[in-house]
Amino acid sequence: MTNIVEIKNTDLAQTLEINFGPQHPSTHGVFRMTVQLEGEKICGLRPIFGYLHRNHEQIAENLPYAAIMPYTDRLDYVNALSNNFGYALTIEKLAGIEVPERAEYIRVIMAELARVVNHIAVIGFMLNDLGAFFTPLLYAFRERERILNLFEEITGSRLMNNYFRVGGVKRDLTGENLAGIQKIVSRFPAFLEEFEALLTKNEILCMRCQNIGVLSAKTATNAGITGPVLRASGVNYDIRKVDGYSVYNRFDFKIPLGEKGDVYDRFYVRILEIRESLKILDQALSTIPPGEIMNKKSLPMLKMPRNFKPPVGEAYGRVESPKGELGFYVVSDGTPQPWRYHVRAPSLINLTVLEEMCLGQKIADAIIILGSIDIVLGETDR
Amino acid sequence: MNISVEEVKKEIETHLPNVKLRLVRDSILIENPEDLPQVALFLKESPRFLLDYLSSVTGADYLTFLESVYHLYSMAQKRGPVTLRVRVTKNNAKVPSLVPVYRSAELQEREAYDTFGIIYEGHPDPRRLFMWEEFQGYPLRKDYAQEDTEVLEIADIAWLETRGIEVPVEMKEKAKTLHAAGQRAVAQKPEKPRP
Amino acid sequence: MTIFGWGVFKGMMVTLKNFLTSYFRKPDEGGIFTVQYPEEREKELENFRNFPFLVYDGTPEKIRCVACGICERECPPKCIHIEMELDGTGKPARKPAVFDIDYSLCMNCGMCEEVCPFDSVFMDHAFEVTSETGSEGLVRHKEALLKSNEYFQKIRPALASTIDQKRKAAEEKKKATVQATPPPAAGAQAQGPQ
Amino acid sequence: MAFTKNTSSVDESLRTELAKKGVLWTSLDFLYNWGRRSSIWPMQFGLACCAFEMIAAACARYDIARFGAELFRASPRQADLMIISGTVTKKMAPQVVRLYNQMPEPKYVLTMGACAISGGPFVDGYNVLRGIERYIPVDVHLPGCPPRPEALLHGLMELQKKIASQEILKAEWYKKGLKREFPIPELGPNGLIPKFNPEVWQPAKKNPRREHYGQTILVGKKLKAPDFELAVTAKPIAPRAAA
Repeated sequence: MTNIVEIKNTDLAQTLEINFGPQHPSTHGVFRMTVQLEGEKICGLRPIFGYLHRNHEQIAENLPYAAIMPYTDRLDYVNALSNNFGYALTIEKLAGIEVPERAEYIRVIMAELARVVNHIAVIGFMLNDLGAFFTPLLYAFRERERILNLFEEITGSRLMNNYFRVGGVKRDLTGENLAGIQKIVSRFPAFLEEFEALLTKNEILCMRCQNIGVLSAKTATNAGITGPVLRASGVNYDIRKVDGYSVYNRFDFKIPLGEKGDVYDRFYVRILEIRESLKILDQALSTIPPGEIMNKKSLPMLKMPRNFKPPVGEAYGRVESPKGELGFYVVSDGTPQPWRYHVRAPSLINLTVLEEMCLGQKIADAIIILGSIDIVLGETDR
Repeated sequence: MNISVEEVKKEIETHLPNVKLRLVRDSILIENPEDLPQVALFLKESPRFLLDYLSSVTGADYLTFLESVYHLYSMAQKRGPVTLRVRVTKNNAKVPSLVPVYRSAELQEREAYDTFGIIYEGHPDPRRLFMWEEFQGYPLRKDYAQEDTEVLEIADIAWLETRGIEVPVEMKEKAKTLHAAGQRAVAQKPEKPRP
Repeated sequence: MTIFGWGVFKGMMVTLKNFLTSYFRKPDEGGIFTVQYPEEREKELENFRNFPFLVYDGTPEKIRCVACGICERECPPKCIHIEMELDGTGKPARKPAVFDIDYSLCMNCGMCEEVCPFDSVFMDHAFEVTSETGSEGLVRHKEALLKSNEYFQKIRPALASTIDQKRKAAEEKKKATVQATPPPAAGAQAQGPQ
Repeated sequence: MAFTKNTSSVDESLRTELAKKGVLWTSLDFLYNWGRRSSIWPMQFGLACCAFEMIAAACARYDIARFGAELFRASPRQADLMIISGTVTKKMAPQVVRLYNQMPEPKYVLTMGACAISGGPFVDGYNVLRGIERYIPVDVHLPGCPPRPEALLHGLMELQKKIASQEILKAEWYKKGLKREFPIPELGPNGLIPKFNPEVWQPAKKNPRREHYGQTILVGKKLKAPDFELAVTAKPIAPRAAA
């Protein structure tokens, strides 16, 4: 436990301390870490947080419940819809509001699309960090743009969707939208094949990624690692299956698991997860029922957000965001604003083991290990 | 799959008779914060619950006391959650750290310390997580006085003047009157607030 | 057996394939994807939201907004500022005298559009907004925010037509009730002299 | 702002006329500015959400390379333009000012998104800087949350227009004693010291938001904490049955 604490001020004259960030092209934003090196080998690493600490919790505690929704978009800004999902789910738990079936299906469809967007962007960035400068990212972003176009058509915004509401969703999917999604879903595997042909068995990628940044299943569980990083270590834990929230228990999908828990496994688990997400999307699109998209009870809340006062109590809701378990802890005191609002951010907690994964590796590997954890600073620092 | 709180409470009480527990809604309140690590260790290792995964640690300010809330899940049995909470006074906000039991508490306890000033005893790295070390106060407590960023204070004036930057006279005077009154420029409620 | 440099060759093949086929395919099927922005634009999507604007019917005097202040209260970053216009006698005239939106604070969430009970605030499509003077240059006053119903019809046809129908129906209903029951003011006048 | 006011007094039509008559400086100005504005090198400096739209602008769909600005430099020493894309927190502000100081002349700043201009949606936070223009002069402000990639291109074109209107003879970066480095704020006990640089920025005389809601928006002082012991548990939602 002690090795994570203080960087040992060794007497060795050979140790070199390097500062990464907060302005560094491969720290995915304003992440900062100080790395201690012996030659090229890492012997100590200390992350420093807070460069994007924008007081999400403080601001949310001064806002009505409905007005927090657009702020959750800005937590993990690569996939705003998953954050919306988690928040809506928590408030529904807190106030005991049920969601119509069609709205649940729409939620699942949108959240899975967001997962695809996230994973494809992450893989692109990780390869960017590996040195495949910009080419895979260009392909990844080409596909991402198509999905974002759809998001814009449905939700009104490319990134900050603000689409889910407590008790439903904002806008119904038209037949045209569904056809658009179906088109993307049916065309995506071809892109993935091409992407994989380019990457999966590439010798350079294998050499750089295999046996790098190994994380054992036991450490991962103890350190609270979730999401693809945990599953790459071989732990079968996916909240979509475990909790079966929303309508996820109606779909048939597998949970891809890694074996070693190295960077390559994390990369490959993400690709497999995209395939599973496409499977869910296929099933959801074919079985989406007609009906309401908003609970009648919460309709007045949309028009007068200030009048929505959940009963005194607390709720902890969690969803499987593409980064891991995204949890919301909300305490209501019966007023329009929450008394306490806390976000359990997967990107932050997944960084607990960063040092352990990096110790003994080369300095260039630290970058890809960080890239493979998949952090978004908006969520890490909030 | 949910775990019933009563069941957990009964199990803890039979195995750890010295620990005083109380049910607060769906959660278990540990009356004496010192008991927290042994309860957590018991829950982690008891074959019946196997709560091997600490999902969330957070603080909360209830004006008269501070609270530290823990959400535990079981990855092995895919069950949960069990909510534990401990309460401490604001003057003596000391809670034993859970890092030796669950490493996932490491960054989250630092965050709770940063925002609420709950001191986790035995934490391997007890620093602020987000804010810098010189920062004073705990910003998520309900009585935190946030600075007014449009009014310069005496320290700002001194800083600017040593660097040869001209400061308008009215700003200087305002800073001086504030300093004479021994006040900080704190964000206050407006004179005529909107409904 | 692995051939030396096979991965590089395969990568180059993918690039070459994409390069060549991009000339023969449609833009959204793997063709040339770039939008030559200032000259050509992407198709404007109806639901796209950027900054809020105010709708008026016919002339700018007939503004729909009644300065109720709901959007001002519900705006999450509080970027709207409304002042009610007072008529000659000092009574509120149900019209905004001042309606400012600070674009430098606006987070494009669309909350004002959702809560407005008078179908007055809607989200615009215009995104080409820049300023050289920061927050002061980005405050939009009532005059700049007011846009005609025709403009609204143009940018968001489906939503605008449903709202027009709704308003028309409400007006007819109001007219019908007015015709059915004689206005109380007239009755009071008739009784007055007696 | 005295720092950014080096625009030309010669307007567009006059310039073409003068150029026709062979006035040397105007033609040279044009050539010089054409070269500068067609190869703006931005700094690779993503702060928050807007950085994603910046990356999207650099990718195939919007292709910032058409404006000669695709070369994102990781080092401030090689960059002309700093795109401040996202929330600048108080912890980050000293670094942003330092990076600005490290950039070579002539340098430009484009704030992208509401947060960088004035704090945007996060304006009430205790760690959020209310606009980077408190410390460094900004050339183009681009509102939106986040602005579309096209809007970034539009902002870039506005900057190009600005560059085109500058003159060699009046250019500040060739003058002696040019002070375009700004003191770096320090982290203090409650926030940054100083809170702003009065040479660059001063608070507006009239600020209705401040008049109505105060410096930060706080809900009415909540004096009563929620009491869980008395609370009634909300009816749990039964999980949906598998179809």
